[in-house]
Amino acid sequence: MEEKEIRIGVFICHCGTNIGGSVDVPAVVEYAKHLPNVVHAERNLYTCADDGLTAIKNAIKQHKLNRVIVASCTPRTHEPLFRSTCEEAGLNKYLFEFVNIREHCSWVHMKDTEGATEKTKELVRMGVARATLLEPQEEMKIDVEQSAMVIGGGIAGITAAKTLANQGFDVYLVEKEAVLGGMLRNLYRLFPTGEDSLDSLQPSIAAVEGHEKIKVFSSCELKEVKGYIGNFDVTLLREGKEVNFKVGTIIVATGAMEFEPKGHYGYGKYDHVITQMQLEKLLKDGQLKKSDSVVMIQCVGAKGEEVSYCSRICCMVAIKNAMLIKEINPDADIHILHNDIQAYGAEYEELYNKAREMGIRFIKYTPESPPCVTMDGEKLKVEVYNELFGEQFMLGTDLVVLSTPLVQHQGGVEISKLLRVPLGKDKFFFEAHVKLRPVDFATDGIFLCGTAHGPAEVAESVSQALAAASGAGIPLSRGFVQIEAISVKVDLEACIGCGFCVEMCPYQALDMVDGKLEIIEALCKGCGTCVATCPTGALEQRHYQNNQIISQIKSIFHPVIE
Amino acid sequence: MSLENIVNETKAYYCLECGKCTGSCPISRVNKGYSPRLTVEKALLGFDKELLADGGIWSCMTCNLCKDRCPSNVDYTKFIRYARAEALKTGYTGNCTHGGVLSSLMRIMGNPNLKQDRLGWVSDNLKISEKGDILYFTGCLPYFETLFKDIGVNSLDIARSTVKILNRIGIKPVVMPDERCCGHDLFWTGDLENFEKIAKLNVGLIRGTGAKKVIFSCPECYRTFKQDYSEYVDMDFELVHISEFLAEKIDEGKIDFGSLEEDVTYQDPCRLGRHLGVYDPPRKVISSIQGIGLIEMEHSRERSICCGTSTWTNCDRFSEQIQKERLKEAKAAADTLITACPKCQIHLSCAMKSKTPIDEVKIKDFSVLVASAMGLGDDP
Amino acid sequence: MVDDVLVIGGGVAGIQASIDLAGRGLKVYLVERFPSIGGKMAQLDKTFPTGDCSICILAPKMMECFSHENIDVLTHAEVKGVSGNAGDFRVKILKKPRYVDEEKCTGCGDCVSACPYINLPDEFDMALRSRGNIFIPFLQAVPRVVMVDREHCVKCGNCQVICDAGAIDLYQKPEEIEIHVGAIIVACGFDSFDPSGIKEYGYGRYKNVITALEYERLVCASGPTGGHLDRPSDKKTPNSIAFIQCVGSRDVNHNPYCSSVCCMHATKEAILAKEHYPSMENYIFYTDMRAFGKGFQEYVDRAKNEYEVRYIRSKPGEITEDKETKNPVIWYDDTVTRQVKRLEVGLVVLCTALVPSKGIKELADVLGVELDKNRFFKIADPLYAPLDSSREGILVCGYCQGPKDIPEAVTQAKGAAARAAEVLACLGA
Amino acid sequence: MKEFDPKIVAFCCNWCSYAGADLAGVSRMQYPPNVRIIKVMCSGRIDPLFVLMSFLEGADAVLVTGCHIGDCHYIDANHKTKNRFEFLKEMIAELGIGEERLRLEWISATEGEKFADMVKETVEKIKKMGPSPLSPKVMQ
Amino acid sequence: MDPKIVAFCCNWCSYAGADLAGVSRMQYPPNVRIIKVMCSGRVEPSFILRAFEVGIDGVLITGCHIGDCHYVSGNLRAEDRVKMAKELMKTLGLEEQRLRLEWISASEGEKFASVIKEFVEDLKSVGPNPLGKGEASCP
Repeated sequence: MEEKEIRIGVFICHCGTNIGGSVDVPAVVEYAKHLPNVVHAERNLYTCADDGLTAIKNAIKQHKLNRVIVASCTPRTHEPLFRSTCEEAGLNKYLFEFVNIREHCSWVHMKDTEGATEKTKELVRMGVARATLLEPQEEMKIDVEQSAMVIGGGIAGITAAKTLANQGFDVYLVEKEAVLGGMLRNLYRLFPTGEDSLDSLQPSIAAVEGHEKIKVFSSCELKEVKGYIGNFDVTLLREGKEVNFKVGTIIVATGAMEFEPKGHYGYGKYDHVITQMQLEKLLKDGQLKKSDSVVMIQCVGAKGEEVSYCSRICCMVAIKNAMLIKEINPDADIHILHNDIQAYGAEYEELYNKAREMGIRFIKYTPESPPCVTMDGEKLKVEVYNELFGEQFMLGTDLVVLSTPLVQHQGGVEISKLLRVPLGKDKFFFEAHVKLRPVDFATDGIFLCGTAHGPAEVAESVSQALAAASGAGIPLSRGFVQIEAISVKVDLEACIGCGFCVEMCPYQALDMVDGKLEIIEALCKGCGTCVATCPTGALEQRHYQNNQIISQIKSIFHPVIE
Repeated sequence: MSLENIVNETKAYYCLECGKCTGSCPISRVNKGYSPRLTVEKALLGFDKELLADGGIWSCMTCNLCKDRCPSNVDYTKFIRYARAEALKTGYTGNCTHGGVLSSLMRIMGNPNLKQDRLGWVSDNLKISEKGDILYFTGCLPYFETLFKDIGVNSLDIARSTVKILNRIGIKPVVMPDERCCGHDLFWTGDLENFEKIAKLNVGLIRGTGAKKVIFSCPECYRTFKQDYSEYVDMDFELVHISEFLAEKIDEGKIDFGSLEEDVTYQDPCRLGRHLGVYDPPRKVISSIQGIGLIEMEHSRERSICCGTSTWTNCDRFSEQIQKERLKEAKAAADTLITACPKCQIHLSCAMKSKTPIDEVKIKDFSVLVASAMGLGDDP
Repeated sequence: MVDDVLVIGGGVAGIQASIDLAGRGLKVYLVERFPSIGGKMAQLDKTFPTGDCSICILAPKMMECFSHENIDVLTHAEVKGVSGNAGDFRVKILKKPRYVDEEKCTGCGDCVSACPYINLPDEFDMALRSRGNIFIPFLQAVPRVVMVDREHCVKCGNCQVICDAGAIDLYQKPEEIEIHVGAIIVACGFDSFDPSGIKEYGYGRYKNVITALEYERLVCASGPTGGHLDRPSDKKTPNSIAFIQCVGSRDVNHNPYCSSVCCMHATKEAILAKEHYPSMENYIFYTDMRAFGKGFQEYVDRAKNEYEVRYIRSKPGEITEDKETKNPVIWYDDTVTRQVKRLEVGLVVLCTALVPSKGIKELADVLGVELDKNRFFKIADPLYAPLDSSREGILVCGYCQGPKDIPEAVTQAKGAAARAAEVLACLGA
Repeated sequence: MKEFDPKIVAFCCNWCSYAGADLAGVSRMQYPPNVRIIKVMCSGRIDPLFVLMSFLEGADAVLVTGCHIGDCHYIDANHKTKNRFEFLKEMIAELGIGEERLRLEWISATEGEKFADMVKETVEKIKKMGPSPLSPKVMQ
Repeated sequence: MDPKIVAFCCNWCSYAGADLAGVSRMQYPPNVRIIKVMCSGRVEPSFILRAFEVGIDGVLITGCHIGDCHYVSGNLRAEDRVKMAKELMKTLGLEEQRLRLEWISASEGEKFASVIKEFVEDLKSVGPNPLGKGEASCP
């Protein structure tokens, strides 16, 4: 529709006395009438009230307006309301301009009515200048492939796949190993309930393997992932053969592995120094022989030694295993050497109390003078300075168990490169926002859960898996993804391929493909940082175009010539 | 009972080593060498011998401050009591003050052949009876009178005032001629053998009088009867402290406490307050005296501080510091300090007499105050 | 079988669950007891470990939830009755009167300044500021609608005169609404434990002993003191602050569980104090320093090294007060040096336990679900169905399911949304 | 001649500083009416061209505002704003317009007072400095 | 009935008196066990009670005559203590005669012997210590 003539309608709001109290609204309406391209101007007591909205709709029809300006409160609360009003009247909602004359004018210049009125006039003038250059926009709708891929077949991946499939979506569950189950396969019992790890896992594995909506690809690797939200095309490598399919969303549940404490406390040097996972194996196979006296050492490699973080679950793993040993051998003498026990929440604090009740003794050591393990003839000897008691302790023991942190594994690093999603300083996957978007990646359409996000125990991994399934399920259930039309577009003639813009984008929406810029509109969040870097002006941001902003600047200083 | 059983019995294994006990303990605050936390940790970490030989376990005032505040509910007071009993068996004992005359007296009173003549203080204007429903248990007041007259404490005034008050409301209480010490200090220093003898003796004597309700003026006797006798002997009579008894009377409107123009402050005895939770009755009685001003000290009710020593053991310069501090706090509140326990009165008065100057605080017993307010005067 | 979902509780968890469900095209009813959504997170100044301004990251979500066409937000309302079962619940909701017409009120606030009786404690600002009989819940409230405290209002009519929108109706009646939903998500959050029962710490007796939530309001730029840390006794900025952990938490006599967030929010609050006032001395009294979440340990290390926060491993025995200066004095056994010490500070902040919100028992009875001994919702299968309550079709998330921080609450909210969708899909199929 | 009334252009980002300006309004904080706010989605969107154009058109001062580092809705866009601002300041100084006329301020949604104070300070300072050398009042 | 007596003799006068009785071969019944203390003032009420507690029938405290005390006022203190001890014994129901205080100078060997004889007779008439012999276990 070729725009012959620009017909702007201006609606100035009294907002009761909030604006009318310190701004001469009628004078502003009079002034607006004479601004270029303004064919209609009126004022209303409450533009956001029903009568205000109907006034706008009637004016659009009556005066065949193709631009609407409302001058009232803040767009942050009322812009969606006025945009939908314009749409209802058949006007493209991007041909609407909001001018804030309450929070930014009448309320902050209450005593200076003359100054406030002048400012209001100028603000309306800026609005008219911008409105003149507004262009209709269509919000891009991207169809979404009605299927999802879950990478990783541990408890997190299984739960996410099951939940999505139960909601009727096809799920491709990709697992590197030959069997599903991940880390829980080689654990013995789980805290806090004490259920047997593998038994409790079977029903979920069976549900996933039997589910007609889930295709399980075990012992295979991810080769390549291209595309964007709604349209990821994935290539797998299975026994040398390539498998290819398209999915709408992706969930990363690649898990983590136990840190190998080589060189710590005699691990590798003395054979009775083992890790918690090795202890679980011994317990599982019932081969725990000599265990009259056991010493467990916490935070081996964590909290600043090899990794800087606390691995959250090793205290509870240690306590659970210590209690299992006590069950087998009630007079076992067990000491846990710790640097603050992380028994957070309700169940874990209760378990920690129960452990002390069973006679398991806890000794706090200082990181500055950690325990040291030596071989004294046949028996292991652990020397530790009890910080709270203020004395050096000598513990002869049959077994030393080291609690080590969970760390990212090589598979996870590769997946992060393939999906071009970032890893944090702690090498675990880096979520979009640590507080309010914990299971989303910054890149839309890719979600995260389980120990790939960071150390977590079973219930927490399950909750994260459900959350990731929720995130992944939304675009699938809607069938399309609607992007606010404020993304960037490029004029390929003007683009010199310098690539400055690509570094600017934290969402990988820009890609330099053989010298020419390619924009994945679905990923562009509309911040406009790249536009500001483009030396040649090839890049432009819809609805916040350079000329629109410059026209606002100009109109501040001198009225736009007729 | 071995150290391990003591740990299990008192749930000391729940200790989180958080230090709140030592942070609250009035002794630890002045005596760097004593820490309830380290004492428990010794037991947990197997230092049995060192623990039993440690003189510190006898310094504990068993005032329950730490027990009430322990987030893991470790019953430290019971822990100390059991540890003392165990230490006693291995030949260790606390440093008995006054040459141990008090503990000798108690043990003597545990001897069934004893025939005491302890009613010398009952002058003819005091009406008491041999048999009856209500019995007034005087505990060790006659002996305290003899021992502590010279520091200006007349413990028997407490007994006289109590009887006068009871007489005023029409009660002729039974006062037993051969009543024995309640055995509190034996119990708390671990001499359970003598304690059992005394408990049985006393209950037998009381049953003999047919009493239905026993009134105590001493909180230590009251707690010992109420919580510790039941382990050894069952009792079929009610137990009540004089302050509770009088408070009930106020509700029944049967008593008028007269008037007294004076500002006083009240020392909550550990046994009456923290051990038994009796905080309000004494305050209710005192404040119902017209014209009186009851001003609370900084540390009062659940937070009140002990009078410095318990079971007559390990009274040392640390106890004196605590007592001095307590008297200073009392002085800041009012000129007269009301105590509801004969031992508090003795210990605090003794601290008042010490050489280093300390501002004058009049120390008066609860019953004596009430009696004088009621105009019963203190004529013998 | 009906697809709508009821979400109870308008905190960050309830908001996130509603957004996720509405995003799927499901109709959501969000019921919130307080006159505005936002919950406890709206009362925070900053959040750990990133130090984001809490309302900056919450307000967009509140707006997105409130203005979403699939979400009906019912504020100042409570669930009174639930019948039927999964897939077919009939829920009675009591919309308590605001005495203000939500449609007409624009939240301008003229009536608030017109009300002559400014003497009631402002709940949102933890009674550190007083409000009138007609008030806006808080500056960034969503919906931005005032409310009349009918109990204290003397009907002087000043507000009605000033309000041109004619929104105030002092005779507004409570409204009973019945809705028909397929699943229910409970996210009723927590309350802060009242530490006045712990007499030895003197909360309520000493002016300069405050709780952590009160501290958050004091340092918040839109709080009662505009972000200036004025201590209650003399409105001056203290030169030292002591944060005390586990007040009422890990305490068999009060709440046996660990509230999981206090070590971290104390560290954040100490860092905040140091940022605003570089000469401030900060002490944190702890028993076990629990920094187990993502980036938490590094945050604590920074607090120690960069912001010179001093961590003392001890739970204080008692707090007294210096009569003249009104400075709280902390008596504690420093378990590492094994010495009993005395520390005088300008301000004490008690990091109290966080307990299930008032009325959770009644809500549980109405919903027909069980609570565990700590009065959190009882979870039948804690490991593999952590968000399912003891009754089918009713999901729980956030703090009312157990102690957790904001990211875990948001995660569980999204998880509950997925579970609700799954339950509805399975019932529908 | 009317007393010199400086004209100030302010760029605010949609998520934090614009909300801060709103909060100043909601809390009725008074400040002089010399500022004109232009809303952009993110402080990263502010092209150096806009700042120079403002001075060219006659602005006596330009305020660039955005979210605090780490608060940015678009993760790290405000880092780029900071870099651009550094070299812009040098250019304004070299051009002789006066470094003081250009100011960068991070403002969160709760810092209404900070926004109002910033405007008041800038207006005072510019009144003392006088109009910008490029301003049309001076040019005629 | 053979009463058992404990006598506290002060090192300077009464002990010397007892010695003199021995040197002069004065005979007196063998019921007494002498404990030497430096001064009669050293004797605490607890010593007296402890003696009765373990079943001693009579306690004799001897010291220098008033004014002769090698430590000026030790014997005066002893007088007060005995008075207090007697009061306690009265309340306990123990006969007062079981406790005697005598001033015996170094030259009064004869007086020492006669006091002992007299005391044994008295105790025979009073009867044995009602608390019995050594039943009370004491640490």
